[in-house]
Amino acid sequence: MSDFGFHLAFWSLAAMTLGGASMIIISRNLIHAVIWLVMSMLGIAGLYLTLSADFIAVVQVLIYVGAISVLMLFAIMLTPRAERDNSQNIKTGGPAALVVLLVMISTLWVAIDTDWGAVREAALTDQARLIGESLIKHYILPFEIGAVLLTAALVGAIALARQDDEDAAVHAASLQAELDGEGSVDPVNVVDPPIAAEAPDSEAAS
Amino acid sequence: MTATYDATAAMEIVNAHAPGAACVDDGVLFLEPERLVESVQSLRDSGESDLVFLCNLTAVDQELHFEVVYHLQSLDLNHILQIKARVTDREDPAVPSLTGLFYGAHLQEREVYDLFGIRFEGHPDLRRMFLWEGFPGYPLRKDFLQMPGQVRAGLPGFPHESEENAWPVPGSVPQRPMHPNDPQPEGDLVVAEESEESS
Amino acid sequence: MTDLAQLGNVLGAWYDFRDLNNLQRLITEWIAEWGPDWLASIVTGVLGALGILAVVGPTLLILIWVERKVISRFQQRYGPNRVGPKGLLQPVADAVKLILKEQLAPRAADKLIFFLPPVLIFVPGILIWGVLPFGPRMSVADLNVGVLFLLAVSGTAVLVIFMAGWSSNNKYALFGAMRAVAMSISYEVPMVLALLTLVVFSGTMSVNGIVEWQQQEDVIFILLFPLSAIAFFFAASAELNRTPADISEAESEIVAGYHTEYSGMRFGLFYAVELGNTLVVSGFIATFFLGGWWLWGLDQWVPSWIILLVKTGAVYFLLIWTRGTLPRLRIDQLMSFCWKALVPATLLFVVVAFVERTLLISEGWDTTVALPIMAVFNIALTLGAIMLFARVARPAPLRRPARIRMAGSDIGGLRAAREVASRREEPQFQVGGD
Amino acid sequence: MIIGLEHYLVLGALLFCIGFFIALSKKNAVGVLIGVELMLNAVNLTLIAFSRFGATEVALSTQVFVVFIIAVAAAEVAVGLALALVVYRNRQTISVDRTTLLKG
Amino acid sequence: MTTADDTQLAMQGTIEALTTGDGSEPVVVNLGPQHPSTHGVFRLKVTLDGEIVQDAEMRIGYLHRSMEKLAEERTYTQNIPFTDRIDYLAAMSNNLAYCLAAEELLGIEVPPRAQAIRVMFAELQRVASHAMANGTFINDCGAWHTPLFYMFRDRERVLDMFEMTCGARLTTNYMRIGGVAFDLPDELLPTLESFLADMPDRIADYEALLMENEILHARARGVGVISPEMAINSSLSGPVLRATGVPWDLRKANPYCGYENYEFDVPVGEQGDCFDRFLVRMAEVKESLKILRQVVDTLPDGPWLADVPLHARPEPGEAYARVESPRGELGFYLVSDGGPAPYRFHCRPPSLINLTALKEMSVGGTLADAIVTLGSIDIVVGEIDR
Repeated sequence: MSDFGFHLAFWSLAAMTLGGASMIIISRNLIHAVIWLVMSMLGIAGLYLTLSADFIAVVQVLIYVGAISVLMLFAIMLTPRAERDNSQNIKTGGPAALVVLLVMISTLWVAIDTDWGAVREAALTDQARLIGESLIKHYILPFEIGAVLLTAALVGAIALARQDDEDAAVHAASLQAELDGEGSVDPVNVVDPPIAAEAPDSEAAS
Repeated sequence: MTATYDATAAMEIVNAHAPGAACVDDGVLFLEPERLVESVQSLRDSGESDLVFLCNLTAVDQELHFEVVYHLQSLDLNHILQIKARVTDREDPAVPSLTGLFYGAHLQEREVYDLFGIRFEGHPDLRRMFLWEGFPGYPLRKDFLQMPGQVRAGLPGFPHESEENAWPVPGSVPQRPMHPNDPQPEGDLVVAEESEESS
Repeated sequence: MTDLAQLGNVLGAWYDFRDLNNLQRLITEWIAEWGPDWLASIVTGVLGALGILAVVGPTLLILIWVERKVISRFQQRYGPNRVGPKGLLQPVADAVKLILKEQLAPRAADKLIFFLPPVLIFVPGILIWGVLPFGPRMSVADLNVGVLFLLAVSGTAVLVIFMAGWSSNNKYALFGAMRAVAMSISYEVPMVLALLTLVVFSGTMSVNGIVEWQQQEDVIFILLFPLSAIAFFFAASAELNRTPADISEAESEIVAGYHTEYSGMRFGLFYAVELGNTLVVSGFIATFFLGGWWLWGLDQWVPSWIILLVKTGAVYFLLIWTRGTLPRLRIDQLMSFCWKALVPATLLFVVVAFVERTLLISEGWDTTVALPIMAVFNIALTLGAIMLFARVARPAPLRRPARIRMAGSDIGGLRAAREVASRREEPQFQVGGD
Repeated sequence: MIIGLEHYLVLGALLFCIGFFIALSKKNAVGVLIGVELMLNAVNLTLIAFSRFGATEVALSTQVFVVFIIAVAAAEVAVGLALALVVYRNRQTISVDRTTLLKG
Repeated sequence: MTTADDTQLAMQGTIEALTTGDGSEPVVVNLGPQHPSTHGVFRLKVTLDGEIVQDAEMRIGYLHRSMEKLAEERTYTQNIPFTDRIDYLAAMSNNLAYCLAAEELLGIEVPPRAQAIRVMFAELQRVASHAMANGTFINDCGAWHTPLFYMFRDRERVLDMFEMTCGARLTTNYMRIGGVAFDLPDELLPTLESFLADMPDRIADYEALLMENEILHARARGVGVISPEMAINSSLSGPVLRATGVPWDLRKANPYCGYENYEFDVPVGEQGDCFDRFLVRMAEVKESLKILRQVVDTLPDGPWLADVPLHARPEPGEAYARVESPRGELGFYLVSDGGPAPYRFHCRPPSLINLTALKEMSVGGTLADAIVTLGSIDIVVGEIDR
């Protein structure tokens, strides 16, 4: 671990990760924040490689950079532009910084002071096979529970995000109001939507 | 062969529904603009004339009045009828719109409004179609691009042609009240000398 | 020992061009003698990268010419033949023209995110090459998670496309970006499942391992899993935004999709990377399903990377062929095809692969006998699945045939229309429908 | 100076604190989710560091544990963003400080 | 000539309209006037909710040359070149319609050879125009110009024949009041014979290649549907009307130039969607070839132009003559006041009137469907704006 190449890799990746994370705090635009998040994720994937956990590194890139960041960008696109400033919450900023400082000092002190009894054997090789086997053999129960959890999350997310009928009516009414030019429709007292909401019915019915 | 539907027969149908709304003037059916909609509706709905296809809708500026011309066609009986509606008021010509009866009239009426300035009451979206909103005047009117001295541009006559059938015969053009957006002629207007130079 | 191999031994390994790896080993040994050890590892990395760029660079230029010539042949015209002999310098002329063109940027564009994509889009394009094995030991990085690496890197390309589309502040670009992201995410699922059948069967996730398994069993995967091959081909062409799934840059609908606002060399980069991705994806299709650098023993004679390039060329021609002739599908049709057809089909084949794998391993069937039977069964299953899909999943308007009748004597309006419609005899022209 | 376990732990701790601060101080719901993601990644990093430097029999289980964390994190982001969408659709805003309906 | 607010909209970031205000707002996208698939300078302001079209509003007038005003100051013969430029993809049909109207005004009898030649070139123009229409339609569906180039191959042969007879490929200016400008060159008939010999197997190719294409079915069937009653009420004409099932063709209903003595048929569709229009156009090309075969066989000889004074002056009156142009019913309404120039020159543009129902056809579908519907209606912007 001591040759020059490894040092170069570790320090550059550490800088990339911490730099990306701190830029998230500073950047004004939320989309910039997500892109800095992606950069720090890639940094962390590199750090996994330096720890020779290459299966985890590739999974990290595949899931975090490939899916979760795009999911966040979609969420940002679906919410209005007015909300996109990445502004801090000034009045809770102060105490938050205090708490974070406290946590940081305690964790750093623990990290540096205790004797972890670190031992340096050769790293695992061919993690993919070992992890796969242990998932099936040793950790079969958590594996199944994880599967159930993922399906539940999937169904929950769809059920939440889907527009059911009266929402669609409100949406259709506000669209019609937009086209006719008067102000936006007050979502509460929409008795019978001017446009019969037949378009989304197909979805609701299926 | 597409027969031309007999104007008098059409007049009877219209008069049956809207007495006095139609008259035939040398073989052409003229309809009163005020009751235009129900007379055309009677022509469209009566089984005997069955004029369901609005072929063509345009206007002609007859200098003293506007004429809105409709060509209605029956596809099953294969005959065509030409209808004219005369609008005398040049300042604010208006004719009831047929978009209620024929959906095809939408664009054609907008075109006539754009190029002639004839308002179609009841048209849902009467805007200029080709020209932009701020365009001064209506191009297809005869007095648009009017030469000073009320002489219409174009072809007074041909060099090798004899003098007597020069056209239009000077002074024959009826004098019309000056339109507000006509270019105002400088100095006093003498029609007489104008014609000597040009012939 | 064939005489060619003897020649290699006589003249020393580095003459033997069948396996370029010898060359690289020779160089690193020479450096290891006098230099520090870290220098050797860096030099091998650099050599690998240079090798890749040496392969990608010229082939890109040639590919631009090949694609334009082949498509022009489809369209009854000559294609570029003005610049250089038979138009060969046309790509160079294009590149020079693009470099000289002014680099425009829309006024309200998000500057930082607008300038990054043309550079960042190259990263996944070149990274993917690292895992492609050109020969038994000739791949830049023989990761044992190669297949997963391929999917992860092609996943990041989606992010760059979104950045390009969103930042150019143009509605067409935004449409293109949203469509590209929605489509690539949903087509990653069938891609993963198609590769899962291969990984399950060959037992290893390293790309070279899959090729070696095919060599060892003397069978190519397209015979064993034809539906996975078709699914992977279609998912890859959707990932690359190529017809029939090029809706993210559908010029007839949204002008040029996510790279509408890019001009000059920036557009050139997008275009080059698109071609580079197509080449590397056809390379992977050749490696996974057609046996990569191995061809029933021929690779003893012919250098392995030539075999791979020939197979890649064949798959690339197939991609050009679909691009030249097929019309484009709508975004909702693409999505429903992916989720209602490709995903169930590939899931079915993952189950089939598991069952056959257990038969081979735990039951201990003899592979030379078992594999042909399984191949026949899989091919029959594929044809059955395709027939079932063609029969079941036709949208309503497509069930009835489109019919044209001749009006004959009754010309007229609605009454004549009813007469023509009510006629008994067979319509003059009928197409489509089941 | 050999890169040891402590380096990774310090890095993980710093990353965790940055994520924690972001989660606490951002007004936008998506910003909070970004903070949470960073915290989870920091935890993953420390776990993998232990797997590399810890005893061998613990190495495999920590990596499996990290795989589970990544899966759960993905599910959590999906549900979190769906929640943000529903809040936005009913309250027309997703800034965290204005959605204070639970207050008495 | 866009209005102040249009330029302002174009200048100000178009993304603004996307996200101001609350709720997911409709996106207003401008298709045109500079757009690869609007067949010329035609602008469609489409209001979208996601990909679904909420409202499609046409903004036309970019090619408005006010021909009807110009024609009032030129003699009847000088107006003929104007008619080529109204519908530059079917110049022969335009010339024919205008000459028929002028002849009706002047009461001129056209010699039989001229009538046969007029029918020949009108049908040749229909083959060329339908080749262009079908090619661009499939191109709008996304096929990378390949079918377009196949169909252009046939169109080239027709345009070469035009060039042979009247020197121009597109703006032919070939017909005169009372007949045609020149007689047929002697190398035209052999070329026409070989053209008629080759076309059947070319059309067999198209039917084999295009008709069975599953993706074309998926993209065009059930898209842009219109009912026969609605079609008649919004005065659609030509292939768009016949695709809904209404068998109305002016060549049969009101035969002009001797169409009654040629035996041909009128193809009629069933659903009235984009694919039916494509099929009707394909079948019409076969019918036109049948007519051309008969015209070549029965071509009478004799004078090809009645003697009409150069500046003929019809006595005051009006005439409305109509022709079945490739796009629909093309009519010319001429009013004369005795002068050498028409007092009123009005052209009934089939493309513009066929667009009346565009909003009904495209609302509810996706943006891609709106483009395909526009392509299937086969518009020519010169004819829309005149």
